[in-house]
Amino acid sequence: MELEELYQSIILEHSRRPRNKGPLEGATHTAVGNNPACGDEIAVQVRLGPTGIVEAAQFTGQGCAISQAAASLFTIKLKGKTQEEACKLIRQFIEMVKGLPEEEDRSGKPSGEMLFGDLAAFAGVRKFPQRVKCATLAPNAFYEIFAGHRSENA
Amino acid sequence: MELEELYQSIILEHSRRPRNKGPLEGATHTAVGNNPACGDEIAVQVRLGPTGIVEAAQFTGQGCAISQAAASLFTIKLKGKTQEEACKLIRQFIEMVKGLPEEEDRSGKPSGEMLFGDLAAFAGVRKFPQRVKCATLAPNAFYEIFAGHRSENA
Amino acid sequence: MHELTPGSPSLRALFPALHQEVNGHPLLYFDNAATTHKPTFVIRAITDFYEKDNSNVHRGLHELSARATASFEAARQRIGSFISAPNPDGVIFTRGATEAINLVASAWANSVLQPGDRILLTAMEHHSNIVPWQLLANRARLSIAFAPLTPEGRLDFDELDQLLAPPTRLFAFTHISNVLGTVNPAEKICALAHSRGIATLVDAAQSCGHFPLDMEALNCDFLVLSGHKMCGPTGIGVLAIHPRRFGQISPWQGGGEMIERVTFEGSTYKSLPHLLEAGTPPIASAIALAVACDFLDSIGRDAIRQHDEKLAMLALDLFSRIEGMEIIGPRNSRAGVVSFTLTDVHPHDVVEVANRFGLALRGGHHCAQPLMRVLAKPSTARASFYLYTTEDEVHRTAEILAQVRKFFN
Amino acid sequence: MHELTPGSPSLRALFPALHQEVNGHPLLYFDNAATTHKPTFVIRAITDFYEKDNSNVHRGLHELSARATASFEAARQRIGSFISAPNPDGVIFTRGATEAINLVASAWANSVLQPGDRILLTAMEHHSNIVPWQLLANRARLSIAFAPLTPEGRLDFDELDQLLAPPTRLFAFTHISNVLGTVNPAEKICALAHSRGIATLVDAAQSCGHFPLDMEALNCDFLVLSGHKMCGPTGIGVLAIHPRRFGQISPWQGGGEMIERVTFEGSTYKSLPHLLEAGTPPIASAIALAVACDFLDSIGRDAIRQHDEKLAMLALDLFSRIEGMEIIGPRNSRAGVVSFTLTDVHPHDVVEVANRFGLALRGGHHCAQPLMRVLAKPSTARASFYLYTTEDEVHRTAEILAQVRKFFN
Ligand SMILES: Cc1ncc(COP(=O)(O)O)c(C=O)c1O
Ligand SMILES: Cc1ncc(COP(=O)(O)O)c(C=O)c1O
Repeated sequence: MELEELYQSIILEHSRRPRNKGPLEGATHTAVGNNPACGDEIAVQVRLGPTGIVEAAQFTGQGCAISQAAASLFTIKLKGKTQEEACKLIRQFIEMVKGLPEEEDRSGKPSGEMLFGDLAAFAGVRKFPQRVKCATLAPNAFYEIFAGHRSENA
Repeated sequence: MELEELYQSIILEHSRRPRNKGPLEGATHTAVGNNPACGDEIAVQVRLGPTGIVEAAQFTGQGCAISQAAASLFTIKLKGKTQEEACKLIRQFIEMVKGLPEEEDRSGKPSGEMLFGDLAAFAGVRKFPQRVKCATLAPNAFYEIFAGHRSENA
Repeated sequence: MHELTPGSPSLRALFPALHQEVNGHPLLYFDNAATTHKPTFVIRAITDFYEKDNSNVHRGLHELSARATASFEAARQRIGSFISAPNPDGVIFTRGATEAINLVASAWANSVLQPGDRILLTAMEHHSNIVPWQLLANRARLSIAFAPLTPEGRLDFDELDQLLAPPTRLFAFTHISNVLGTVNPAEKICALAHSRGIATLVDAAQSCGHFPLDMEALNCDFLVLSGHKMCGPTGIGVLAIHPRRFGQISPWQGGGEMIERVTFEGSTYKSLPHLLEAGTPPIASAIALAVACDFLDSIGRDAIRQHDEKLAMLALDLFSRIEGMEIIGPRNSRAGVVSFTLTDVHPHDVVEVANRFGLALRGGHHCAQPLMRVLAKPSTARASFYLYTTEDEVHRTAEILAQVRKFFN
Repeated sequence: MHELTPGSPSLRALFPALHQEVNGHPLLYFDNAATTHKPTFVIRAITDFYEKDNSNVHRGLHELSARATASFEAARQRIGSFISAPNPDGVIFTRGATEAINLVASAWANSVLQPGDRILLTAMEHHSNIVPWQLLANRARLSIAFAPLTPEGRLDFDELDQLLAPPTRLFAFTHISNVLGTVNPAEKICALAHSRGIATLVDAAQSCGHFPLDMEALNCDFLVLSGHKMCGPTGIGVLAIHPRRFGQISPWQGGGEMIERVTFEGSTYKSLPHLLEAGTPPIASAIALAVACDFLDSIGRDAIRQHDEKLAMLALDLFSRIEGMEIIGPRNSRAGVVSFTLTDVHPHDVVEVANRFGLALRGGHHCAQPLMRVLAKPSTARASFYLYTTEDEVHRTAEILAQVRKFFN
């Protein structure tokens, strides 16, 4: 297990300079993610347009490199998505970082959109089970907004 | 450690045919001894004469050979004693079965009156620490009567 | 381990404590209802933990802590599967069966039962399944009733039927009596109670190491195990909670591990199982208990049960030939616990003399004083068997008891 | 064992868990405030018990039970002498420090404190010394206050002086902070509280394995130890009660061992220590904890204390040369616990990267969230030392932290 598997350069980069950090003007929804193990807390906010499209997403709060980078990347990825698309993306992401349900395929290959996007950088998290909570802190909070309830606690 | 050290013939004899067992006519004092470890309970009774001399002592209740024999022998030994003499005898007995306080002398020799009397049969109890409570069940109850309070719990 | 059969020399070889002399005789350990011996695997699991993975759980990201946490949580899963717990989140590690029952009294019954409600126990309960309820009943103004027994020492089902009715809200009963050897039909009882809306607690302290246990089938609300009576270490036990009660559990002990967020003003709590596991748990013992489960399953709990019963029937037969012997409890379909008295010999003296021959019996009230009063005996002697007990040992025990008889004649 | 000095190779040789590689590097175990490793003597004491004396305590007359009971009660005496407890009857075995504090809350404070009374804690307490009091305060309508800290992280004695006054009835405080490394002057504090009729509980979880402890001199009402933090097993701790409180203790958990007489109608109880030890205790762990006491005394607790402090001062010096390093807590006369943060690197990431180099640190709130809020940090990283830690290990740790710094730059 090499450190670079976990701390991919894109993760380090986003954790150093998180995008869309700070309160969101005209936010329509807010949710909070809380990791009791370390006391970290992230608040996420979105502004939904009249047709239900995500117009903007931002976050506030402290956390480790993994949770900050995930929050930062998701604020970018979610923009322009419908709520249904957003939910699907988050579910795929959570499946990826927790490892695929099929025991056979543990190759670590992400699926669908994430195969090619920046979010693929989080594929290494599955080898660090104690960090799954970090990677899913912000995504789970976003999911709560879009699905109207908390997603399965990662 | 041989069984005969604990179960001296006089002890076995008294446990088979306990003396002075049954309620005491005209008893002036009663006390109860209770061994929570085994649930045994012995009630002792005495009749004190006008000058404070023990006129009679009896006991009721079930228990093991050791506790029955001790109760039986004490009902005999206490008769005719002043309360002070009774207390002293009981204290000596308890010291004997618990072992002498002086670490040097563990020869097992009882002292004073008991050196020669039937109570010397209980000297072997000190080698069976779990049975000290049995040997002292009735004596402690008698002590409670004569000293007006419970003796140090053996 | 698959070819190991109960009572076989190869199985006995796995228990170091069995192979010793007491007062110049080979140890005959017949006090298994008090605690069982431990196989090398279980002892080794403790040593391994302290020599390799030793670390605190849940709080750390470093390697040792990750390993300790993974083993500890795997132990919870393993014990859940051992008893077919409907949800491993309801598997709580406690100090033993006693603490598990106290936990239910404090964290469930105390807030769920209302003044006037009745707790039903039986006349054959261990003090650990009586005193917690008496303490609670005093605090919370509840009443307690005791289901009576038949002369043979089984539950009286006619009476029980009457008592499983308002105001009874909880029936807490032992699966196997540690004095009588009676096996209560727990599944049938729980079904009856459940159909009447009465919660059930099954004290499986005496059955957990001897019987197959299936909490799904039992369908009880609370199931209580004692680790040290099932080849596990002392200081570990289990409370299994049925998911239908998860929402009714209040915080119990406060401290690290069980909180979500603590402020000067107040705190919020984690969900089960962590809610009920404040502070550093007995990590090594929990892990070793899971190994005990593996061991027992490798022998087969049905095989253990049959072995126990066979030995009990042999003991009943051999013991009853001794003059003045009175055997207590049912004559058949019973567990490997045989209590008895010898006329004119107090149980303490039976045990003392037996010990001189290397035989470890227990004498006393067996933490069941109310039952003793029903039996009208201050105490009994007791021989209890386990998977390593042999028929030959039962024969030798009967011979020793005959000698005890002679000694006091 | 007399020539063993802290940090020496011969002492380290006694701790099997130290001698392993993690991620290809020799393990650097710096998480001793969470739990310490165990010397061979302690592990062997557990094995010995299960291989030889294994039996239940207090209830049996047979040889094994007599041996187990004698060892268990000797362990109580030994631990009493280790802390100079005024009376060994006040030495109660618990699961750990957390349970010991909960016990005091339930079996003493719950019946002795009155609505409106105040419990005083400090802003540097572990959750285990906060949450039990919050749960009690809610139930019993008590208030809680937190004694504040100076900027350096010590108790503010002017404020403390004000708070040690009505309606405060109990002051429960930690001897050593598990985050700041602050050593509170427990003897002085207890004397002050005592002079004002305020009871004291000293949470010695962090000091029991590191410092000489003398309960007679401390003159506290309750003293709490954590076995696994003093070379002992997990699942064992101690509550020591001052004899002046014996008469104020109510029954706590109910069950076997703690009763005198049980009837269908009610029960009477034994006196201390048995009153508070219902059920089968963690027998092997208690016996092994006494062996840990022997071991620590053979090294000398003064020597351990000096060793800890020397390492802490070395760490303060070396760590503070790292860019962006902020060290938390007092600069001098402190315990071997050093918490710190690195600018722009989250403690989780510090610990993760350190672990890749075999270094076991802890990162998080250390079960002290209220203190974290006072420090205005969501979490810190923490290095904590013990008698087997060497100066060389502290040097290597500083080098690794410098590499962590580099990794995130
Ligand atoms: C029926 C029964 N319940 C409860 C207990 C208490 O178990 P533990 O020793 O684990 O507290 C025992 C054993 O003593 C028992 O036999
Ligand atoms: C100051 C302090 N108090 C209490 C505890 C809890 O101790 P235990 O793990 O024995 O319950 C700890 C350790 O986590 C501690 O550091």
